[in-house]
Amino acid sequence: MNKQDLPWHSRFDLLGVTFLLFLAASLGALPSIQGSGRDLDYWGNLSHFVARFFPPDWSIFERTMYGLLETIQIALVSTLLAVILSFLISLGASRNVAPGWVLWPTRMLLNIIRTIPSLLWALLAVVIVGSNSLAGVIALTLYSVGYLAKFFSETFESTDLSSQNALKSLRASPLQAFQYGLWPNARPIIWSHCLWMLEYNVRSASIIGYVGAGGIGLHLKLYAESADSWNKFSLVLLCILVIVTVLDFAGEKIRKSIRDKLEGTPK
Amino acid sequence: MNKQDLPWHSRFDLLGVTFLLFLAASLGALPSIQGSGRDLDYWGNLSHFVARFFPPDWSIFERTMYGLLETIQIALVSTLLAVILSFLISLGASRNVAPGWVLWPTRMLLNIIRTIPSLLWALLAVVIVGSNSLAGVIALTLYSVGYLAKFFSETFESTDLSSQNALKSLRASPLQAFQYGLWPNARPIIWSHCLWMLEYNVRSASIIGYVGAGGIGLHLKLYAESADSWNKFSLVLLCILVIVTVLDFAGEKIRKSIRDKLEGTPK
Amino acid sequence: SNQQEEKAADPKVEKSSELSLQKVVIALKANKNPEKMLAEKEAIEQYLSAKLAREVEVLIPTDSSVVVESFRNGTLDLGYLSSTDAARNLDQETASILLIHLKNGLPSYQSIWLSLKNKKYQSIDELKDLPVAFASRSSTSGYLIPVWDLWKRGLVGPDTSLTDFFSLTIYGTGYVSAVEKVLSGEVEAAAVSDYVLTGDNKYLNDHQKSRLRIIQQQGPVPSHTICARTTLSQSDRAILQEALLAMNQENPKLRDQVFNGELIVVDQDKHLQVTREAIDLQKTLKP
Amino acid sequence: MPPPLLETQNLGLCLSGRWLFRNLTLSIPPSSFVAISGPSGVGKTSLIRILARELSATEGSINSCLHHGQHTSMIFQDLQLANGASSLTNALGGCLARHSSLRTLWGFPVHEKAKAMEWLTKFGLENKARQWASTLSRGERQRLAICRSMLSSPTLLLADEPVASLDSDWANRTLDILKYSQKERGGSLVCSLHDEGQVQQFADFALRLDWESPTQWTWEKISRSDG
Amino acid sequence: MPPPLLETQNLGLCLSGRWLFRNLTLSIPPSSFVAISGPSGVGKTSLIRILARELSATEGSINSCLHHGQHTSMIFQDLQLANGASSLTNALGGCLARHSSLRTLWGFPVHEKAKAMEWLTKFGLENKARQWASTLSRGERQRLAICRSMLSSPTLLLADEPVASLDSDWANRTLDILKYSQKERGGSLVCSLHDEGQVQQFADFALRLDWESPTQWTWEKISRSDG
Ligand SMILES: Nc1ncnc2c1ncn2[C@@H]1O[C@H](COP(=O)(O)OP(=O)(O)OP(=O)(O)O)[C@@H](O)[C@H]1O
Ligand SMILES: Nc1ncnc2c1ncn2[C@@H]1O[C@H](COP(=O)(O)OP(=O)(O)OP(=O)(O)O)[C@@H](O)[C@H]1O
Ligand SMILES: [Mg+2]
Ligand SMILES: [Mg+2]
Repeated sequence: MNKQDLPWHSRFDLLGVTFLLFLAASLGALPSIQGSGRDLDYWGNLSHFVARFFPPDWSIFERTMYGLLETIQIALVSTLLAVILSFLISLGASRNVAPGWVLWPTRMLLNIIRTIPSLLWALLAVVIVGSNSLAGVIALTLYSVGYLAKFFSETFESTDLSSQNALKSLRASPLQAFQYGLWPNARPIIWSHCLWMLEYNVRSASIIGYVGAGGIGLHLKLYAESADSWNKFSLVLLCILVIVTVLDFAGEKIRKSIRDKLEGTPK
Repeated sequence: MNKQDLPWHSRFDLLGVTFLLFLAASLGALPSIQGSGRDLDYWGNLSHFVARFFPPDWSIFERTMYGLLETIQIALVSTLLAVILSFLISLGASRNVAPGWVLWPTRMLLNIIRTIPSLLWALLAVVIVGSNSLAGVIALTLYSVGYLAKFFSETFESTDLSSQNALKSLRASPLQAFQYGLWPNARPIIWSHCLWMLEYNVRSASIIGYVGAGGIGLHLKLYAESADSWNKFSLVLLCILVIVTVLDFAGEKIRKSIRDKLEGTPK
Repeated sequence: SNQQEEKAADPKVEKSSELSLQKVVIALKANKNPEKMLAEKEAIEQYLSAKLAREVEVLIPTDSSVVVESFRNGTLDLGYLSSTDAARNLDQETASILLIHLKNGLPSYQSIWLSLKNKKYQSIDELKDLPVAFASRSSTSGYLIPVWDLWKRGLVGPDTSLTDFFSLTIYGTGYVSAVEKVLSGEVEAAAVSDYVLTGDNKYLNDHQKSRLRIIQQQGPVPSHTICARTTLSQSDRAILQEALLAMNQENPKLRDQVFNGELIVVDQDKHLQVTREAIDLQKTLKP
Repeated sequence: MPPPLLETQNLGLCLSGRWLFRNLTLSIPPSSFVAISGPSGVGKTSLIRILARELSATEGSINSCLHHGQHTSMIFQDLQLANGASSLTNALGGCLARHSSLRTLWGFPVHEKAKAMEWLTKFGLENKARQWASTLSRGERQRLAICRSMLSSPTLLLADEPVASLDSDWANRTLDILKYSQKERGGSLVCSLHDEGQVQQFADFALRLDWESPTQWTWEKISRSDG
Repeated sequence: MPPPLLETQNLGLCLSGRWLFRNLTLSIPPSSFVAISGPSGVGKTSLIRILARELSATEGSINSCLHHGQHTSMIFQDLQLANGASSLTNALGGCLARHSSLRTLWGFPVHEKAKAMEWLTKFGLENKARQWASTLSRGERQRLAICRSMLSSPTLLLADEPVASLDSDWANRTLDILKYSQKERGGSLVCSLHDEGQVQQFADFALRLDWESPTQWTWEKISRSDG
């Protein structure tokens, strides 16, 4: 039996069809994307704009550090809360852990959480506790849960399930099968997602800015709005870049340590 | 040899230590999170606020649909571009595909992309091509790449690598080993991420709103600012929720079809 | 909110000469660069807490709906708001005007259209079918009043939208981004507040200013206001108003820095008349 | 004659249009060792998975005669261990059914650990208890999978080629342990084996599936001088 | 005497403080079948992985005497197939080294496909070519892994228990095919086997690792009436 013997459409499964649909829709949407139609000096505009970011203004370093510290504190607390909540919720949203009647309501809840924009979460938090760092934490936590729980549950559905199934067939409860069968396999991706969320929350400073909790987000907004502070803006970015890089590096190290342990590379 | 025989610290690997550090830092940050200190009627405030969202104002349905269409078009195009770019970049950022001298520069590039906030991407795009939907596409594309490429490369590093290694030992090039060894295993998660990005970009409409590219984001911002249009706001959210749910459902179906094919459940 | 009113009017605490609030929370507008903003924040906190013998906290929320909701739930006491934001709060009955500031002796300032110096437009009528920028959708002097002016001139109306008259209308993220679009040649003109060009170099540097000229002025734009939460008790309102008014004599420098001029008491409906008219008009325009 | 542990009626399985077996009617007597044999790909794994109700048959029915408290356990051909967990934890997976999720949330009862260590020792894995399952050799992993299933004390043990990757010493020893552990508690062992020597040496009954024709399976009672 | 394909000098491997083997000095002659045997967990896989340079030895050295154009291929005990790809695609993995990444980006050359189908047919998998590897039976997967390695036409084939999950018919047939394919092109086969019968029947040399003492390995030439 050769590949050519099969009808051409047999190569397309659900995935292929979705992909083609997506491609067709994107290409169909292209014509409606319009430029300004004016004759602009693209390169000149860009280089002028970018030039104003350099050199970074180190005079505000100390103040930036304070702002950043506050931001990191808020990010840490909200990420911790979000991770705990998401973990619980994602159990309810994973087909291979939760029964159907838990699954769909949980999924729908997550969809609703993700639909609500950050601004509205910020407002909601303000309505509940007023404009302060607690509101920032609440807003970021709720906002993060929508992402994180989705990622978690998708990870749980996509990793190697064989061991979980084996435990289920040994009559372990879904939770037990999850804990001792699936979790050991899903761990590296889950930790990646957690670190990413922490990073995201550090950068989500602007949401906290909305609710007036200060932090670096407010500085960023003020710098962006005043004409001549782009070099200050770039210093803040530089500091954030350091944090992002550290977290990226930590994620890499954790994944590597698990991989090494799995492969059992002798030292 | 029993578990008790081992020194207590042998239970902590890099992952455990990172987790404890994260926990300690989060708990340490807790005291600096402060509420308003006022005696508020939390529940009353919340329910009053939420009540103003209902019932949704259907009179603006048609206008919302137009805005949404524009938003979806921008999201589709930018997601397609982002997926293509991210895929290429993520190959360079995966330890098991790219050599070291490609790895770190690529990673650093991604960190920089992620550090730059959405607002700045939007500004940059506007500086280059002016305020229009093209700017929206550029901003969203660049912004998305930072996420998507990171997710992709982490997925490539965390899925089952055995088949890739086998092909490498059969002297396939890294790219070949990736295509025929790793990709078949990583596919479900990669598609999940793509659909998520599309969803995210539909919701990122508000970023595009900033740069004046229209779309539903602008409506949302106006409704939010006029304090008495929450019932219109909620209608827009309802429409977005439908899109989010459809995409969530599509992702679920795709994962399920791959899972079924893997498990070979007979029909 | 009724509860809070009762609490505020609790006879035990009500001694007309003393503030019933344990802590006063004030919101300022985020419109300057952070150095000045943070310095002002500290200065005003110190001044007022000495004056009122209460802890004072200054917030800088970046979204106007946060201010509305904070007034409503009672976590914000005073806010320095544009007339548009003030009108919004008044409509929602979350706050009312306590004081306004005078700019050059007037309770209003002007909105202007800016273009490059080498363009010879005499009035906004000449920009038909050309691209323009507004400061932002929520700006009073950079959007609301200019549109009101266009309507008075008969250029836009229920049948002619902004995009029918201009070839393109762009909304910036503030005065500066709108002006930058003029400087880069993307648009022909931008609507901003007059102090962007005539005031200090808070927004534009000298070089940028030297390339710009005013096409026309429109107004008046009612000046910014200090609003107080409606659920504050009458005596608290009076004490706060008194403390702020005292700045006129005791610390005019700080007053000018933070509130842009002399503080006076006005009739709030009269002050907001123009703004309200413009807001109402806004709703009748073709979108 | 004592009642059987499991009976099947006209069992048949069709995968992608091919019948693997049909009209399969068997009953598995207690305290017996049933060997399933046949060439690779004939459907041994599929049959065992049907008996374990992991897979549903295309036709026919299965009738379980297990009492309350008795149950079935399976040893998978693909082992299905959790690679990122230690051998001990993997083995302890077998005792999960005896404890609530809450009880096992923070670890296992000490007596279960001791029992697991006993099984590991029986299969020569006592020194590997703390090693991650992924670093064990294939044969060790196979023995670990057996430990896990044995820890659950099944009445009916369904083992899918449990000794395929073991050398003949370990294979004989393992089959011996499995056979006598099951006999001891009055349970049975259904085991697919591809080595005819092992079938002859250990099994009481042999079910032979046929590659050519799905209905040509045979059921044979094996008589041994020692039994 | 023709030069050997591979030589080792005093090879030793220590994993987690335990020496699996030491002072291992061998040379693998061309056109020969070397069997490695020993009890489960003794270190057969580890030795083969060292010979394939997948793992580095703790001490000693390996000296490859392969010419340009000659190379080594390995059949893994864990098979390491891509589950989400068809059997044919998996088998075709063996030909990747002969083509550039660009050439294989959109599919494989027709003649490679034909060759892969030939191998699949030899191992009885011709009807499974389009089936995903994950749905094959363990024995079929093992044969598929062999097809993949054979497609790369290795001079030195390192096979780690390639017939563990096969019934004796298939096992003999497989070892036969492997042995004669290798002999035909003047290559060698290093194969770990746990069945002494198979060692005696097919191997030219037997390396036996010892569980008790890492240095007590033995190298034996097997003489057969037929060879
Ligand atoms: N990374 C590691 N750390 C510690 N011990 C290891 C590691 N990798 C392998 N081992 C141990 O080394 C020993 C030899 O393993 P190997 O896979 O070579 O055995 P084998 O002879 O192939 O056994 P089998 O016949 O079961 O496949 C095993 O006992 C195994 O547990
Ligand atoms: N989902 C499926 N779709 C199509 N064919 C399948 C599916 N699952 C299994 N098969 C086929 O069914 C046959 C029987 O598989 P099974 O795993 O039961 O064989 P087995 O007797 O256990 O073989 P082995 O001795 O190799 O383990 C195989 O040929 C296999 O390819
Ligand atoms: Mg099988
Ligand atoms: Mg081995």
